[in-house]
Order: sequence, then structure tokens, then C-alpha cells
Amino acid sequence: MRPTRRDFLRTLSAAAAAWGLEGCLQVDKGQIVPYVRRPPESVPGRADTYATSVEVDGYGVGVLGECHTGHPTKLEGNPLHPASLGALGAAEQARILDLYDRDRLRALLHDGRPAAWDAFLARFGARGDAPWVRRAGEGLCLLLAPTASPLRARLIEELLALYPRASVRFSGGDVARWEAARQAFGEPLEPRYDLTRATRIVSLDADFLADEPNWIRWSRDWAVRRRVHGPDGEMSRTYVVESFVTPTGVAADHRLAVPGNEVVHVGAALLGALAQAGLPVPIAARASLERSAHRAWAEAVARDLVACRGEVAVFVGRRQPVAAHLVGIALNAALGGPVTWAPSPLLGAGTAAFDAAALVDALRGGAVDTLVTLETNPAFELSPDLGWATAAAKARERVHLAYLPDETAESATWLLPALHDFERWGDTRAYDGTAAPVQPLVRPLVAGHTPDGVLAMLAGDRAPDLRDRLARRWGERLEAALPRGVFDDTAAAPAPRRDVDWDAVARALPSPAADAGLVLDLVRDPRTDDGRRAHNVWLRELPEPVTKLVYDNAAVLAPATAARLGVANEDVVEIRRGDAAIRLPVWVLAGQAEGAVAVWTGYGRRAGGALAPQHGVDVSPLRTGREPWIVPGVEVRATGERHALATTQPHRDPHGRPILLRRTLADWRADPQFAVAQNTPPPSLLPNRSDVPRTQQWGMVVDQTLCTGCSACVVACVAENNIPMVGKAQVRLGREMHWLRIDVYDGARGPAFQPMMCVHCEKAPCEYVCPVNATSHSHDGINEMTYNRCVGTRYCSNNCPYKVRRFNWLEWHRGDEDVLRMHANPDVTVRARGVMEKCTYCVQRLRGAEIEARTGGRPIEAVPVTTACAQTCPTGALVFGLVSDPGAEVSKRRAELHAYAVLNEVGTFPRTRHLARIENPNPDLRS
Amino acid sequence: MRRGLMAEFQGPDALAAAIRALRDEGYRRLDAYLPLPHRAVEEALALPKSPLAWFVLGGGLLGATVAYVGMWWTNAVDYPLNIGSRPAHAMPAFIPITFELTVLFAGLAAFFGWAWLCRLPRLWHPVFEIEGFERASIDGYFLAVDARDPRYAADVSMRRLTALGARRVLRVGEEAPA
Amino acid sequence: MSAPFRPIADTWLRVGLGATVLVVAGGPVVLWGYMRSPLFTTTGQAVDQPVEFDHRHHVRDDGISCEYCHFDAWRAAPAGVPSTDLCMNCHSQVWNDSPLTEPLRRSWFEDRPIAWNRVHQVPDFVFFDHRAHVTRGVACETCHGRVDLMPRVEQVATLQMGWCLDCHRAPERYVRPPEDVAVMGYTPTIPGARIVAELDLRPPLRCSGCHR
Amino acid sequence: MTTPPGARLLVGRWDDASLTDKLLEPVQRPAPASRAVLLVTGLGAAMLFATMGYVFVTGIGVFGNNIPVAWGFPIINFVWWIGIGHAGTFISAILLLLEQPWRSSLNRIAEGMTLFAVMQAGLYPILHLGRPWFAYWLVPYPSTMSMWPQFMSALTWDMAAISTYFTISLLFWYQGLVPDLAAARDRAQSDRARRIYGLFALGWRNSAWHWRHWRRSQLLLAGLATPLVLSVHSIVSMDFATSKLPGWHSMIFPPYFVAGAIFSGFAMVLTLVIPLRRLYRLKAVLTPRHLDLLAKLTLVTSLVVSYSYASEFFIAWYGGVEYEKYTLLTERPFGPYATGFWIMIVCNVFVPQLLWSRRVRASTVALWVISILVNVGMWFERFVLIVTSQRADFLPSSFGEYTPSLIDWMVFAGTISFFLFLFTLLIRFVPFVPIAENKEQLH
Repeated sequence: MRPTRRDFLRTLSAAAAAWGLEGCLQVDKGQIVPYVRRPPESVPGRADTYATSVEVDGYGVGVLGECHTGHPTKLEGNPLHPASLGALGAAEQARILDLYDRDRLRALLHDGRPAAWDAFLARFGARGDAPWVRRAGEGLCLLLAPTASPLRARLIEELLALYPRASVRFSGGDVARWEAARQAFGEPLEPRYDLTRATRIVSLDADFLADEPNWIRWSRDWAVRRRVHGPDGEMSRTYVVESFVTPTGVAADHRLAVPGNEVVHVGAALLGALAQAGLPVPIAARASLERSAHRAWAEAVARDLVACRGEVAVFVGRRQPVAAHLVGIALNAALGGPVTWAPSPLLGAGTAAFDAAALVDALRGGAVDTLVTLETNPAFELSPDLGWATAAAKARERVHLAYLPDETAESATWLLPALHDFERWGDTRAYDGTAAPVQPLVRPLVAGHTPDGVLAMLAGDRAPDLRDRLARRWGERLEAALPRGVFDDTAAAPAPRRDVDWDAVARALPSPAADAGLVLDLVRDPRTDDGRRAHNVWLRELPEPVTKLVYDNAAVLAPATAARLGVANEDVVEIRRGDAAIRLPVWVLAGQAEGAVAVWTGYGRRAGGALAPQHGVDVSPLRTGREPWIVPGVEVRATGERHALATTQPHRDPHGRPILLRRTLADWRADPQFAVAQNTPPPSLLPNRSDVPRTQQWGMVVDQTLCTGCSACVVACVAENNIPMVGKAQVRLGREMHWLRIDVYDGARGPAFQPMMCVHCEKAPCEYVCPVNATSHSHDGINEMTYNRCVGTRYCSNNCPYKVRRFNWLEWHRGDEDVLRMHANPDVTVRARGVMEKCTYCVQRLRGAEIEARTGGRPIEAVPVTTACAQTCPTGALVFGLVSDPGAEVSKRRAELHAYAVLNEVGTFPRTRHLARIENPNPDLRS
Repeated sequence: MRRGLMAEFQGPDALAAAIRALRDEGYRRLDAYLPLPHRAVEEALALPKSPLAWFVLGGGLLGATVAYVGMWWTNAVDYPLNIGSRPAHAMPAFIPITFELTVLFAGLAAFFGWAWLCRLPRLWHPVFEIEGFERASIDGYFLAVDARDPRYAADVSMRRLTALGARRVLRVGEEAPA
Repeated sequence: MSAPFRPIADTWLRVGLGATVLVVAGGPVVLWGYMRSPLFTTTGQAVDQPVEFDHRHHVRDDGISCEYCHFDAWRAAPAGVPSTDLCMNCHSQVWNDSPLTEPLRRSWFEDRPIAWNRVHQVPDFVFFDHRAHVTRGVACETCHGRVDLMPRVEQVATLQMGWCLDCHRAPERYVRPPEDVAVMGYTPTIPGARIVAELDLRPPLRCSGCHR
Repeated sequence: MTTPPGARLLVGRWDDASLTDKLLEPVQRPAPASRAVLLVTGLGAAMLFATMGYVFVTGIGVFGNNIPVAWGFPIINFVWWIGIGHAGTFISAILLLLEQPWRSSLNRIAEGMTLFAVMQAGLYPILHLGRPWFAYWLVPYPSTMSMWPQFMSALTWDMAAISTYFTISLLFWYQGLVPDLAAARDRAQSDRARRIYGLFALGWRNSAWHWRHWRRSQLLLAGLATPLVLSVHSIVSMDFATSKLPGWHSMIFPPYFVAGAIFSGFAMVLTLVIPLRRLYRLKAVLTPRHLDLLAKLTLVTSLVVSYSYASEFFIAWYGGVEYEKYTLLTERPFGPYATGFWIMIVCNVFVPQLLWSRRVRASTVALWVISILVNVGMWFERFVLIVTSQRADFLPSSFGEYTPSLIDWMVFAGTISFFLFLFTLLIRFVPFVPIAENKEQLH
């Protein structure tokens, strides 16, 4: 921190006051700087909310940005947007931090030297001196991140109209999925799932509750059929076939762990079992069933699926090859579930525009004079075997628009600073085709542009006014859409129902698998968006849901595989394929498929902000364009070296303690009262003062059946409550600061998640041990933590059976510059070193609502308010509200039979109740 | 003692015997200086019972009251907060501090009561001016006869002390010290 | 051997002991008083402002209510210092060539805000909400004093927690009907207890009422 | 107590003067080594204060503490030092009440040890606070915040107990010292020494009247210190016992802690006295009989401590609470910190059993080694108690590990140095064997 004079005086006077020595030191109380011309809508001290949308893998997600005096501090999902319905994921929540990233590009650089945008226009504008300007665009090649933006589509059209010989390409994309659809239907369609109508869900390596496109919406819909209110209720059943343990795998009823390359065989076996059951699918699939090692599993699942025909949804993950997607298409078609097919909203989906190899060939052939890369980072993202670096070097000019100085920026001749998502105008299109406007939440902090702006400039617009272009694109609808955040009725209609080309399916059926040896399963890390957000400390310090590792990636091995290789946690292994090798520390994980090594991608960045290159290893040396995700036949050997990993939860064995209650639905029906004993307070000599029914009692319910571990709540909490990040070394010491954590416990039926934060005990053990009254109980049931009274004895943490209290061991905010402090929520105290902190039920929101209610003469029940975590939870596993209001959702959930108090026997009377995890396994299957 | 006689004896027993003898003869304003506490000497002087125990009792009661009432008033009356749902007037929890403050106040009473009863600190005193008196803390056993004693008569008393075995007898306060 | 000390030593000892007792016992008393004195609380110190704005003139002579400029107090946490455009509502018409209002015009034409010096400051961990007070019968005057009599505004109340609690514990001693909160020199006509009952006032005494 | 021949409390023939001179000798002719010892321990103490300054400025994150082990070294060492203090009060107060004449040679050393140990202990609760500059908030005073301490917290009890303990010990010790300071004043060889001792002797005149009040007051203070010494470690134990942690939440803690404290205190007395009596040739007043009695008491307290251990395990098993069972029956003997546990068992339960042997009790070397081992064992008892209970309590998700940092060790080493520094100052400047009381033995 560069201390300002004010900081210094403040510290000085605080120190002096502490010793009562203020003397004649005149306190500088600071200044108040009002507006000159006050915007009519602004109320100082009150947050304004604006609706906008962001792109995730090119698909739009609607967000609401909370802004305090002009700077956004917190995001929420837009309830009106179909891809969000109010929820957001961790990576989306964390985008707010990017806005204040000190490493962002601030000025246009030409050959490494600052230059003006006019210079860029002089070269590449409509009358620019670039050679292709007069050759109808020949030699101009653009590479864009996948996008579905209608405005961008129009700008590309304009550009191509001006330069018909220019080529526009896209990076990434679910190429295999589109290709499979093209083979099966003749068109590159994408599946649309209505999970509110699905009672059986099969996932073939698809992390559809945490990572696949549209996962937020799918989580919401999945929860509708998953939630069970009582022993006589019904719930859906989920089967997952996968290698690494994903959140979806944990949430599922059955998880079959196989290496990534065997998933297609299991899928084919399932298809064979359907054939065996008489469904009209290629009979050839029966061969796959007969030779499958998982025949009994496939048959049992098939019986279940056939019985629920019409209500089955099958997902195939984006890591899987075309054949697996074809098998998935066949399964969906045969079972006739709530799955329809529609054209992808992404521009150029299913066309050669996504062919990275063709792009590299064109570059290598010298056909490209000017390569324009817009918010995409091929130098890191493309497999090294494609030879991007040498090919791109053949382009005379390399124009790169980026937010951070990434790997591609290193070789750019023109480096253009990009505007942040919250500084720009534009639009997006969601997975279902719904369009949404993008509007700025803050005036741009740098003189940058968006891809749309660069496209417009290339197309001859010297000073693109994107708001105007947006208005022209959408006409009158824009004004109506801006406050709501969506363009109504823009969802794409599903394609007419088409028959599957069964021959294509039959051709795709895998031949008998040769022993592939050890398989390297590369797994997208949804936290950092496959490395694109590796600079974002909120995401780097966010524990991976299952291993709870932070900052690093690791070679995740099944216990048996690790034993065979003679390695344990933190041993460094070398993974070799041919000449290429990488070295990674080992993490042993029960549930990981045997015979496979799972490694997250997106680590080991070479550039992209100060944090991005720190920690973790780049796996791309082992990747090829043909096999980008599943690499068979790798060798793994121990090196004898060690590398320290940081995990926030070293112990996952519940020791048989009744902490995370879980039952199958059948068991619950047999014993409906199983949780009641855990929900009955133990006898006590002391009265419970909070028990007295009073108006306004807050409470929370955590539904463990619905928790998928996606960790959106954790980051939402970070953003809302100014939670500091501490770095890998401090996490290793056990000093992470997250108020809300998601514990994972192993069990006989696999791991399960337990969100855990302060449960606001009514007989709180933390309170009576505090010597200075720094933690006390409010009249409305909140265990309050008063930071400014805390002296830091940490006794409260000792006495907290849930260990949810966090301590500021050091001054975590040292080094924050003023611009970084702008992301802080001004309604929450930024805690200094030496004080304890913990979940407050977002008391700042509750007190705000209370003031709103009392000054407005409304009952508190009428003021909508919830905590940041509950607000963003995609499945609604966290429910917050007034437990004193019998009509409130939280009260109803609290009264359900599987509600219980974690550590009930300790006598703490937690206000937050957990709902036992109810599973719905197939009775024909043992695991 | 500002004026009188100071006689030095061989040991505590001789000192005690001399005191007994003088008291039998009606001397009342006697004092002894000796390097160790000695019961026989104290008994011979018929010193009154020390009232210290009463001081200590008073201190202890004061401490207990201050502690308990203070805790009750601050935690249950002035700013009662809901602390872990426990009663604000948490009687059992107030006992330890009540006990500690009882002991503290009683101990302070014992110490300061002692200092007050002994009129300490007092760095200068006429007896320090007496030649050889520094041996009172080493091996000197002194008997002092105050001039205000009803039976005091300098020469007679002096002889009497010598007769009782005093190794030497000094006159004190004859030459007024500066 | 002579006595170790002269008789005067006792005098010195007594002086020393007395001084020690005075420091040990009197120090906290001095500190106690100091923490409550204007030296520490900065009450009663009129604050200079970049514009010579006189509340006496505006409130008493012109009869402008608090609410005209500080209208945010009725709807938000901060009371708000008026923006230049609010001043210019009048001062574009009256006193529009006075040197006293020159800073206003400079701000207006140069589009540069006026930086007013703070008079009242609570620590960052205190979340005071004006709206919750002025709409519930706590008058401007109650905390800010007779601003209408102040040529330059000074802090009147200590703004210390004990001072806040005085009212939060016994609001009936301070509240008035909400429509009268901006009145200066108000004389109570309705018993406080009745206002408390009518408005259902329950000022928070729990910590998170102010510390979040 | 009858004194068997050959086990006398004062060896040799002495008269008042020679005994006084003998006991004042360390003050008047300091051992040549004392300057070097002062220098070394003083440097260690300086390191302590420098380290403390660093901790104050940087924050307590420089310690190894974490969540869940939020207390760690500072509190381990706090409890250890407080415990050591207890033997001093035991010897000076309880043995005075029981009229045990053998205390008179030992009580001043033991009480000095108490004071200095409590001073070390007292550093930690402040040092380990997150915001030590607000430590005064634990004291009730009329603040501008209208806030008060929360007296249900055992930490407020602790603060009252420790400050009372320190105050009473200091007054008791100082009052007992006043007549000896007068002796030092009257035997002083320089005017300066005479003045200084004279000032601290408060003008003590050795009058029978003084002695009478002095004896009464000493007796009363002893009577007050006796329940105090029992209460202090009871209250320290309540820091743990009133909490909910498995392994802490236990009814046996107060007597168990007091026994452990006196046990460690006797060991520390032995550790200090054995070299001292050799260095200053004080075998006449610090006789083999003293050592023998100390050894026997060490053995007795060891047996009480062993019983407490056994009781803890039995109750954990018999009570059947899952968390208690795990902490006491699995975590402590077999967990990652089992080494500490077994050191504790060996040093506190098995090693003291050697003291049954008269030959061991007669060997100063053996006694000294045993006393050191007991100190080590009692330190590990606190380590085991705090770390194993904290690192694995209720939710396995929160189980953690604990490694003390370099700063932790520096502070610990610093307090040992500071303690020895103060102790060396004591034996350099204060008659550390009571003179008047030993003279009583002559008459």
C-alpha cells in the first residue's frame, strides 16, 4: 500500500486515541465531495442495480450489477434471464474482481510502445494503409472467442460486406457435439433439456451441474425434480459415468468411475441394453454390451430407463469424442425424453469457422497478412502440436484485443486494451437463444474497446458508438429490454423433430477397446474457466469442490493406482507421452477412476496478469489437437521430488459421526423419523432465551440433497462480505478466510457435500467465552460479530464446534490500492488484523431491509431480502428467510422431517438447519 | 521513642527476661529491637493483639461486594446483552472473580494495614542515630525505655538495666539530633 | 555508623509516594475527562469551509428548511451535502455576481465539485442511517444542535457510543413527531412516551444495529 | 515435624552474625559467574522484547497458530509458566500455615520463581491477542462506549486470578523480604547500597511491635495465598473446562491442573536450587533434607497427576461420548502428535517413580535430571492438551495441523531467558535465603 497522508493521519490518531494521547493533534475528518450536477436517480449510500449480461463460453447469462456511487461491487443473476433465473456460478460472481485488476491493459501498444487509437485507425481503418484494405480483405483474418451476440453478428456481416475476402473464425466451441449432431441429423444442432420433466438423468462424462454450457439453468431445473419434501415424495434419479469426481458425480445417485476413454463403451453398452430390451436401436450395440465389463450395471440402468421412458435425459460431456455424442443422441432418441434439438446460437457453430487446424494451416501458408485476435488467447489455448506460435509469426501484423497481457499478447504487434464486461455496450444470446442487452455498470476506467468496437472500426467506423448501434440493431425493443435485462420472446424455437440417422450411430459404435494403459484425463477447471480466469484470486483461492485444493493443479489418482505407482499426496510424478512430459504433484482421491490420471487444465499460464503464472503446471505438452482431453497410453512414474499442495480440508473421513446425515429414499420411507432425534434439543439446565417466539426471527435451511458443490455461494459471500484472500502459503497454514465453506465427506455411497457456515446457535458457545462482548446475540436470532469490539483472544473460535470462525492473523488488506478497494462492499466493515470474523447472515442486508420496512411502514415480511449465498445458489439448496413467518419457504423447509441440527447433541441449538441428503439409488444396483 | 534509654542484651532470652523484670517493676513504655521475631519477647512486652485480621476481613468483604455488585450491575443492569442465551445475572459465573477480588482486597488490606500499623515507610527515626543500632538487624538485642515511662528515671533505670545484664546502656535523645 | 537517611528523607519519600498515588489514581481520571472533552471529541470547533456558507442566513433569514438541501437524510443513510446544481437553483438568480458565491460558479462552470470539510465523522465501522432517524422522530436539532444559529457549523454532540445509547435506551426523552424533525428551537408539546408508542419505536441496542 | 539426625535443616554451628553474613554473602560478594549469566540471559531477554515488538507490529500471524489450533504456543507456554509459579506459593504459604520449618530456606527462591514465572506467563495473554493494544477492554471501566467486559468468560476470571495472584505473591514476598533488606542495609558496604536497601527496607527498625504485625500479616497473607494458589490454576483450567472441546470439557480439570502445577513447580524449584546451592556454597542452609522433601512432594504430585490422566481416559471411555473417545483414546495416544503424548506419560508418570528410591533422592545429579525431565513432561502435557484437542474436535472437515513457527520458539526461548535473567538479578541483589527466619531456627 502506498499510504496516503490521510491514512497516515488516521493511523496516527487511532494509535494516539488508543493510548488516550491524542493531545492537540487536530483530527482531519476528511472531506465530502458532492456532485456538481447530480444525476436524478442517484441516492448516495444506496446501491443502484443495473441489468446486463455476460458471455460464458459464448452463451449469454443475465446478471444484475449492484453499484455504489458508480462502481459495481456485487453481481446477482437476473431472475428474468432464462440462463440464470437469479443464480450465478462462482466464475461469474468473480468477474467483479477483474474489473479492478491492477494488471489490466490500460493503453494501446504498438510494437510495445504506447500509441493512439488514431494510429490504429490510420493503419486498419477504412482508408488505412494495410494491404488488404484495397484487396477486399484478402489477407485479413479474425479470430474471435465463441459468441452468440446478435450485434456482433451484424458487425461481422458489415465487415464481410466491406471485405468479402476476409475470414472470420472462432476459437473453442463444442465441435464434437456439433459434428455428432451433423452426422445424426444432418445439421449441427445442440440439445435442449427440460430437466423439470426428467425423472431419470444419465450423464456420460458431463458435469452438467457445474461446467457444461447452461449448467446454471440446468441446476435450477434439476433441483425441481430432485427436491423431496417428505418420505412419501418422489425424486429423480441421476446416473453419472465419469473419470474424475465432478460435482455432478457427487450429487448423483450412481456414479460409475471409468477412465475417460471408456465412457463411450459404457454408453454403447447402455445402448446395447436398450436394444436387448427391445427398443429400436442398432442391434450392433448389443455387441458392446456383451463385451462390456459393466454389463450388469448397464442392464440394470437400462431397465430403469426403459421403465421411465419419456422422462429420461442423457447428457454427453464436452470432453467426449464424436462417437460418444452419437451414442448420446441415440440414447435420447430411443428413450424419448424431454430433449429437443435446436441450432446453436453461437455464430458459425458447426462450420469450418471453428476449425483451428485450418486456421493454423492458413497462417502457415502465409495467406494471412493481418491476424486479428479478439478476446481469445490461442497462444495458450491451442494444442502445441498445431504449432500456433510459428504459424502466427508469419502474419505481418498481429492485432490482439485483450483485457490482460496474456500469452498471445506477447507476440502481438498491436495490443489493444479491452473493456471489461461491465464497461461496455453490446448484447448476448443465451443457450436457449434469448437475447439480452449488455450495458455498462461503470464508465470505462481505460481507453479501450470491445470486440464489437474493433469490428466496427475495421469496418470503417472511426468512433463506434455501440449504444447507438445496439439501438439500431434492436430498435424500440432496446429501451424496454435495458431495465429488465432481456429481450422478451427471443428464445429460439427448437428445430422440427428429426429422425436419427441410425446408420451413423451404428458406424460410431466403438470397436473393442485395446488396453490403453494409463489414461490421462484432462479436466476443464470450471473455477478458472479453463485458465482464462487464472489471474482472479477469488477463483484461485476457491477450493476445488471435491479435492478442496487451491491454487495448484495436481495429478489426481485413485488410491489403488497411487499404491501401484508407489506414490502418495504431494509426491511429484512425471507424466510422459512419447517425448513430451510434465511433472505434477499427486493427489490421491477416492472415487477417481482407476487406471486414469485426472489433471485440470488451464494452469501454468505463461502470462496473463501477476497471479496467472503462479502455481500449477501447464498440461498442454501432452495435448494434441486430435485428443485434446483424453490422452491414452501415458506413462507415470515417481520422481522422488515433493511439491506442497494447499487444501482447505485435509480430512474427509466422517469418523462415523452423525454430521452429514444421508439416507436413501427407500430407507427414509422405512424410517420416516430418522432425523428427529437429531432435531430434538438435548435437555439443558439453562433456559433458551431465543426460544421465545417473537416477530422477526431469521434462519436458514441447507438442503444437502441439492448441494452440488458448485461453490457459487462461496464466491458470492466473498464479494458481498469483503472477505480477504490470503494466498497459498497461508491456506497451507490453515488460515483461509471463507465464511462459507463446502465440506465434503466420504461415505459408503460415495462423497457428499455439506455447506457449512455459522449456524447461528441460539445457545452459542462462542458468545459466553468472549471476554469483551464482541460476539453476542441479536433479538432476531443472529449471532453477531462486532469486529470493532474484538480484541482477538480467538476463544470463540476454539469453542465453536463448527469451526466456522475466521481470524485476521495478519493485515490481509495490506497492498490493496485504492482502485482495488473499490470492489469492496461499502455496507460491510473491512476487517483489520487481529479480529475474528464469520458469517453474519449478511446482516447488512437484513438491517437495510429492516430500516426499509420500518421507515416505509411495511411489515418486514414484505421486504424481499436474502443472503448472498442463498441468492446465488443455482439449485436453491440454501434457503434463507424469516423462520417466524410460517408462510416463508424457510419455515416450511425447516419443518420437514429430514431437517436436523448438525452436532445437535452438543446442545448449541443451531438456527441454521440442514436437510439430510436423500438419495434415490436404483434398487437393482449395489453402488 | 524520642528520648530514653537503650540497653543491649546478649540474646532474645536475656532480653525477654529483662523486659519481664522491668514490667514487673511497673515499667510500661518499653520497646524491644531484635533481629528476629520472638514470641517470648512479644509476650513479655504484653503487646496487644494485632487488629490486622479485622482489616483483612473488611477488605475481603469490600472486595467481594465490589466484585459481585459490579459484575451484576454491568452485565445484568447497565447493558444486558443476550450472551449465548444465558441469564444476564449469571450467578455461578460471577463466583470466580468475586473470590479473586475478595482475596485481592483482603491481601491489600493485610499489606497496607501492616504498613500503617508499623507506621512504615519511615526512613529516618531517632533510633537509627544510636551508635551500633544497625546491629539490631544482625545480632543486636535492644531494650528501649521511653523517657515518658512513669517509672523512668534516667540514672536509676540505667543502673537497673545494667543489673539485668545489659551489655551496655545508652542514653537516647539527650543531644537533640539535627 | 550514622543513620542511613537524614530526617528530610521522609519528606521526600512522602512527596514521592504522594506523586505516585496522584499519577496512578489521577491519570485515569484525567484520561476519563479528556476522552469526554472537546479536545478529543472535537465538539464546539467551528469548521472552515471553501464557501462561506452561513446557516444562520439561509435558515433564519430565508426560512429554508433543512430538508431543502439535505433531503437525502429522509431517504438514505448519509444526509448528503447538496450538489452544486442545488445551490445554483437560487444562486443563478440571486447573489449571482457576489464574490461570496464565486466558488459556486467556478464549480458550476468548470464542472469541478466543491470539497466540503467534514464536521461530523463516525468511524468506518459505524453504519449510521439518517433515514432511520429523521423519519422516526429524531430531529436534526437533537444531534446537530441549533445549526440555524451557527455561522460556521460545529459538532455539538460527542458522537460517542455512550451518547448514542442514551437515546436508544430512552427514546421518549428525545423524540418528537416526525413532521417536526426539521424544526429548530422546538418546544415539546406531545409526551415522548406517546410518540414512542404511536411510532412503535424500538431503537436497536444489539450490536449489528450499527456495526456490520 | 521431628528432625531425624543427619537430616537437619541447618548444618553446622552458626551464630546470628555469621549466619547473617553467610546469607548476605551472595549479595555482597557476587559470584564471578553472575555477570556472565546476566549478560547471556539479558541478551535473551532483549531478544524476547525485540520479538514481541515484531509481533505487535506485524500481527500474530507470525506465530504458527491457525484455525482450528487458535491458541497454540502462546497458551501452552502461558499455562506452563503459571503452573511453575505454583510451587513457590505452595512452599511459602501452605508450608507456613502448616508450620513446616523447612520452608524457611526455600521460600524466597521459590517465591521469586513464582513472581518471575507469573511475569512470563502474564506476557503471553497480552502478546497473543489479535489487538493487544485493546487488552484493557477486559477491565471494567466507564468507557465512552458504555461497554463492559463479559464476566461469563473464563478469560475475565483468568485476568482477575492472575493479576490477584501476582499482586498477592508480590506483597507476600516483599513483606517477607523487608527485615532482610534492613539487614542488607545495615551490613551494606557502600553508601549507595545502604541507601537503596534502606529505601526498600522502608525504614524497618526491628522493633518487637513491627515484628508482631509482620508475623501476623505474613500469616494472614499466607492464609489468603493458600486458597489463591488453589484457585489460580483452577481458573486457568476453566479456560479449557468451561469450553465445549473434547478433551477440554472436563470436570476433573481444576484439581488436575493444580496438582500438575505444583508438580511442575517443585520440579522447577529443584532445577534452580540444585545448581544454586553448589554455586553459592549454601549446602548448610539448603541441605540434603530439603532436596529429599522436595523430591518426595514431587513424587506425590506425580501420583496425583498420573491419577488424573487415568481418570481422563477412564471417563472418556466410560462416558462414551464419541468426540471425547476419539480425542482421548485415538488422537492423543496414536494421532500425529502422539510423540508429545508419550513424552508426557514417560516424564510425568514413569520418571518420577524413581524417586521412591532413597538413593535417587540423595543424588543431586539424578534429582536435577529428573526435575528437568518433569519440566519437559509438563510442557508436553500442555502441548498435548491444547494442540490435540484443538486440531481435531467435532467436524472432521475442520481437523487441521499445527507447527509452531520460528517466532513461537524465539518467544518461548526469550521468556526462559527473561526468567533466568530476573532470577539472576534476584540472587545478585536480594538475600535469597531468608535471614530472619533462619535465625529463628538458631533460637
